[in-house]
Amino acid sequence: MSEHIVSRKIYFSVFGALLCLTALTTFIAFQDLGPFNIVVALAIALVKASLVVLFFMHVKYSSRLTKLIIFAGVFWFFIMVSFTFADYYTRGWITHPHP
Amino acid sequence: MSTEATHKKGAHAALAHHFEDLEQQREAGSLGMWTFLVTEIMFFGVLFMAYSLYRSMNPEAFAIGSGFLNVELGTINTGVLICSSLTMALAVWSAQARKDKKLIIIFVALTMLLGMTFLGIKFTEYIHKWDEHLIPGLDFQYHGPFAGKVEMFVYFYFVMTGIHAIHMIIGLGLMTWILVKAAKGRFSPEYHAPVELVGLYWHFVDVIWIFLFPLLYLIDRHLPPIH
Amino acid sequence: MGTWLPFMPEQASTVASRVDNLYAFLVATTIFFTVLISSTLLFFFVKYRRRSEHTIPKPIAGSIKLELLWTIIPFCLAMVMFFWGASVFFAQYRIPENASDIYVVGKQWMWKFQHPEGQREINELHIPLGKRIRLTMASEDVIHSFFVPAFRMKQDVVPGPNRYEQMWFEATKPGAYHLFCAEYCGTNHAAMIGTIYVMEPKEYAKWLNGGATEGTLTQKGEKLFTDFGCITCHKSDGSGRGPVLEGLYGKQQQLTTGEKVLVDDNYIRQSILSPGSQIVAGYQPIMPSFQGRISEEQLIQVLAYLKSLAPQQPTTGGPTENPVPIDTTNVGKK
Amino acid sequence: MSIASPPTDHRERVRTNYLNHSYGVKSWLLTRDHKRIALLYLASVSFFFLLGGVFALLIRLNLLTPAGDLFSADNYNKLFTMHGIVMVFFFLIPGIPAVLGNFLIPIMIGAKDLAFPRLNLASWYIYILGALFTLYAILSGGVDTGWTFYTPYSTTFSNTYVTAAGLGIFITGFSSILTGLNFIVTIHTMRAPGMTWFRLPLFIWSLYATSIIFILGTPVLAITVALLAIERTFHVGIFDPALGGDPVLFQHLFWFYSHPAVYIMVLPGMGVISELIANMSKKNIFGYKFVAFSSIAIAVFGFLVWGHHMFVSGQSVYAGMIFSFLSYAVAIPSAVKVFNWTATLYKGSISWQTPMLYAIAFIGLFMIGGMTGLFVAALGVDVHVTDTYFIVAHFHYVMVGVTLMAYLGGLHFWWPKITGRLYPELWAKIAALIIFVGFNLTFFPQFLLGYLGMPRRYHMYPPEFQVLHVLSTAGASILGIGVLIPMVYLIWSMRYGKIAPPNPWGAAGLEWRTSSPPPVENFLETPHVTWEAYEFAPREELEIIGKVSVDDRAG
Ligand code: HEA
Ligand code: HEA
Ligand code: HEC
Ligand code: CUA
Ligand SMILES: [Cu+2]
Repeated sequence: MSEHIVSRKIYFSVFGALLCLTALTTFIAFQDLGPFNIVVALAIALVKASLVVLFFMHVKYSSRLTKLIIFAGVFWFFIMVSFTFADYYTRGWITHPHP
Repeated sequence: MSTEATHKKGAHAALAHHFEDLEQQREAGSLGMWTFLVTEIMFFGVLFMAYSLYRSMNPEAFAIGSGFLNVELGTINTGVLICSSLTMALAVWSAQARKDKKLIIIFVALTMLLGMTFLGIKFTEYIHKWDEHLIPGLDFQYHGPFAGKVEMFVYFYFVMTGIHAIHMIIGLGLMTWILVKAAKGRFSPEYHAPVELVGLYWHFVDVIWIFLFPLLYLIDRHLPPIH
Repeated sequence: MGTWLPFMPEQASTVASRVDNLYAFLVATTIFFTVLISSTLLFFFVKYRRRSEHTIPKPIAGSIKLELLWTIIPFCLAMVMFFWGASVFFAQYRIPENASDIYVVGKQWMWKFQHPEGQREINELHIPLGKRIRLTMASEDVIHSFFVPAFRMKQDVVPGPNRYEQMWFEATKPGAYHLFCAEYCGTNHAAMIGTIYVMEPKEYAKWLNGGATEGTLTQKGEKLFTDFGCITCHKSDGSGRGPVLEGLYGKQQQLTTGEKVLVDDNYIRQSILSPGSQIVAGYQPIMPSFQGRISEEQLIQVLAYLKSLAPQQPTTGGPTENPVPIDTTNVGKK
Repeated sequence: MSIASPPTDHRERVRTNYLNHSYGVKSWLLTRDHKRIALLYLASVSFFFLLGGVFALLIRLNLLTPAGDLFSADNYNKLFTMHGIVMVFFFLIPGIPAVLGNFLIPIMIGAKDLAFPRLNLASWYIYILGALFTLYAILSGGVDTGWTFYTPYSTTFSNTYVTAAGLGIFITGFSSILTGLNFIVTIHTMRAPGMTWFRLPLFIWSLYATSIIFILGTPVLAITVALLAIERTFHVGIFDPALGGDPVLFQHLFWFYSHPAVYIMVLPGMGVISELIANMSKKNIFGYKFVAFSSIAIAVFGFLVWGHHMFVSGQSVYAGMIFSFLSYAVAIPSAVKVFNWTATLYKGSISWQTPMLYAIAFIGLFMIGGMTGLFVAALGVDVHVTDTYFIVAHFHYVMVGVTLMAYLGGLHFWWPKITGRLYPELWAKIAALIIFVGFNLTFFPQFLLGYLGMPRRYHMYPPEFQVLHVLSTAGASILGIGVLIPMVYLIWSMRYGKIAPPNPWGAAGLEWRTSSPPPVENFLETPHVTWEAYEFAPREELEIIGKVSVDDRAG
């Protein structure tokens, strides 16, 4: 299992994409998309983060184990968020069901 | 410890006594770093969760709070950090692919420079908050609507960016160590695991910022400022 | 209904026997499995004791059938426990209609009660037998927990500007019962105890009339409404700077943010303690916060008064026709 | 079986083992040998057990009388808080993993050391640093929040050393994290040739599962107590309602870690018991894969149930239902283990020596402790018993009755390997019996107390509860004597005990195929594993790796 060397071309294209996306997210923040502002902002952040993780951190070329570990981290974060939110968003339900 | 005997003569100097070979050692290192990064996800995860919870309860207050932050500086800093990620990636690349230690040194130094720029800008922002009396808990002078929850937003701002900044400082420390080792010519295409691991750490810090930036700086920017 | 197992507290509420039945089922299951496993263990322990140092027993790999058996049977039993437990839980927590209100304030380290008729008590609570009682509870400082073992009921009382906790019970047996604070709350946590007196309705009525009071809760609340100057802004003819509060309770209120929220106890509490957090559409955020100026008990009196202004509620205190919504917090409303 | 060619001077080499190959304080405090670090942990963990035990005895003494005459309310509150903190964070959580795990993982998988020996030593120092903070908090006046640190009492109302104790826990958290990380990496990358996943002893599986919890849970606790400390210091934050926060959020975060933490406490114990049951009856574990995967299942599902500590906290009743349901789900893998252990004994050759006694006690007590977990997972019953002595009894059954038993059993079982000496069997049996009796007398009455309505954390109580409290205190004194006996004879045996052979039990497992105590490098040469886990063989075939014949023992 020898390591994979990522070419400089890939690094520079990822770098370019990251800068563009940063500009894009700032630009979009000043447009009114109603409730979608936050969705778009998070989506862009997610794309940027994935680019960094996949290429700069070489995960695209890493073992299944590495991918599993990252997945576990993210998944556990979602467990924490979803169960906690499940409490907060159902608190009033027992007597007046949610509209 | 008289343990070196267990390795065949001619083993790489960087090979620790309890590993069979460099490959095993590298694998252990990278697995360890990834596992550590998972703990970091959970560590920051708590802050992200609490932030989302309170933001979903107090959208207006958080929007007002976000209005106090300086988007220009935030955007510039995002750019700076991305640049530093690139130079870090290139530092790893030069360790992997080039025998030339100068290249590693140059890229690591560049990364450190960019990291310090980031911290400098961050520090300026903190100073501004100080001048504007927006330090939660100590000196918070905002009395408009939702004052309490606006203070909470600024609290989140300081805690999240503060812990992020501490991580950057640790990263800079690690890079200094890499720099010294590189100068001594310790790295080569066969052995460069430390560069790689510090790289992983640095990129991770970048990823955290990628989320912090829109969450903190870019709330409801399209609305006219309330204050 | 007596207690039919040893080491059980008095059963003095409608849910008590339901809790005890489930408990008895759990005890039985536990005894069954513990005896099963322990006796098997001991039997093997003796029967297959080591007779010689040199015997190597034949290895047995395992058996999928057995594994399935002892996964599925416990799982089914566990599901019985879950559904049974949940159904009891809902009986405990779903507040029935036609419940009489009693207001509770917990503070370090005492329980304060207010009856709608105006009686106030500390660490003692008198209630009528056979009537559903709804407690509306607030804490002045830290988390406390209202625990009456004989009723098998417990509810934490969490402090907060938008937090009333509610619980209910119906006593089935006259007597005096322990009231405990069950959530650790500081130095005298163990002294934050009291007694619940369950009385025959007639005696209860006598007790109610016995003590001298300075008027019912509603009357006290009305007085406070003037004293605190609420009346200057909230005029019943609509000429004040604040919204008219008559008929407010139980209605959906439109906020500046566009969302609609139900006006319930928590909403009113929040409107008074931190008015800035929810602004009624069409009004300015000028109402001052009364946090620190109004005590929890006074707040309850004002709340009772405002509730009494709602047309569909003839008087507070007496059995209400409409279920009163509870909402532990205002999140969740979008 | 692999028979390796003998190294020429093996007798000489085996005589130096990890204990005697270097001397002096420095050789211990700067060691990177996992075995020595395990002993450092053993010493520090035992100290905290005694400290916590002293607090426990004082608690019990105070509760002899309804008026709680011995201590003031404040002091009593500090006692149970410090008892809880010390026992949980400084004894039970590091207990089995950092002592037995540290010692055994590399040996059991045939490695020379953990993957990161320096990190391992650092973990111990971090643990000590955290402990010092906590000791500082204790000595300068104590903490009185309960080990659960509920807000807003802890952030705003308590006048005690909450911040120092919190920092102590924050710091110790990193020790757990690093230990877990080290274990995970070691188990993944350092296994000897031929040591496949399904040839691993079950102790390794359980520690792997434990490490998963260390990794994913501990950071949450760390940042949560850090936020608590910030809130306490600067009066700004997210937990105190007076500052706009929600106290229930703290409970979510605390239990997100602390429920999985109870599995940190029990999983290693289950691993130990799997070893004891198999080796003391010379039978392979019935349903190896089920026992192995049930550990992982417990670790994973254990993260989904934290809200069962909050059924009456003002949490939504629907969330309560989900958490109750999942609590039942996580009980199933535990049940699977119990049945498999029992089946393992069938047609075994069961030794009646002390480790086996502890193993049997473990299973019996785990039945009661675990099943009462099902009582409190039942929503309707928990409403009544939560925050009463029923809970206190439940968790002492699982933490003391189960984990402490496993720890003691494991310590006895591996004592010959660790020290090279045998413990005195008769004394050990007597002590085990006293502990068992004392334990049940202490904690069984507490179930009854709890259902009768006796709330926990009460410094005084209504007189009708006195009889049961007195029984419990009587039990605690017996238990106290019981746990002192092993301390005495184990220490005694280090010097005067009989010299232990490499494999006194005729056990399978790599750790028994090296000398007692093992050499610094654990094995004279890297083992090549060709046998399955728990493949028992006549003594003659279980040789020391790197040696020719068994009679040729070292020592
Ligand atoms: C080692 C520690 C440990 C362990 C292993 C457990 C195991 C379990 N615990 Fe316990 N628990 C604690 C330590 C532990 N607990 C502590 C410290 C507290 C209190 C903290 C505080 O408030 O201070 C607590 C509190 C606690 C509560 C909260 C009570 C309250 O405060 O109101 C609950 C509620 O659900 C609970 C449930 C369970 C369950 C379902 C299990 C299950 O994992 C048990 C599974 C085991 C079995 C079920 C036995 C084997 C079964 C069979 C052989 C077959 C029969 C099986 C069936 C029919 C299903 N525990
Ligand atoms: C690992 C965990 C662990 C262990 C091992 C123990 C062990 C014991 N615990 Fe503990 N206990 C907790 C964890 C633990 N406990 C927790 C988490 C709480 C909750 C705290 C809270 O509410 O916040 C608690 C609470 C708690 C209470 C409830 C207090 C209250 O709610 O008011 C009680 C009361 O009986 C108690 C008793 C005991 C007893 C008698 C032992 C015995 O098993 C102890 C036996 C050991 C000894 C007796 C030591 C022997 C030493 C000597 C005899 C002295 C020699 C001294 C020197 C040489 C210096 N414990
Ligand atoms: C300075 C004027 C002023 C005073 C004094 C005042 N209020 Fe208000 N109140 C307002 C205004 C304006 C609003 C509407 C904006 C808002 O929701 O904050 C309001 C809103 C409310 C609401 C929510 C009404 C709704 O329609 O949803 C309640 C309940 C309330 N006030 C109760 C009180 C009580 C009780 C007092 C006295 C203890 C009081 N107010 C004192 C001005 C005042
Ligand atoms: Cu109030 Cu405990
Ligand atoms: Cu739990």
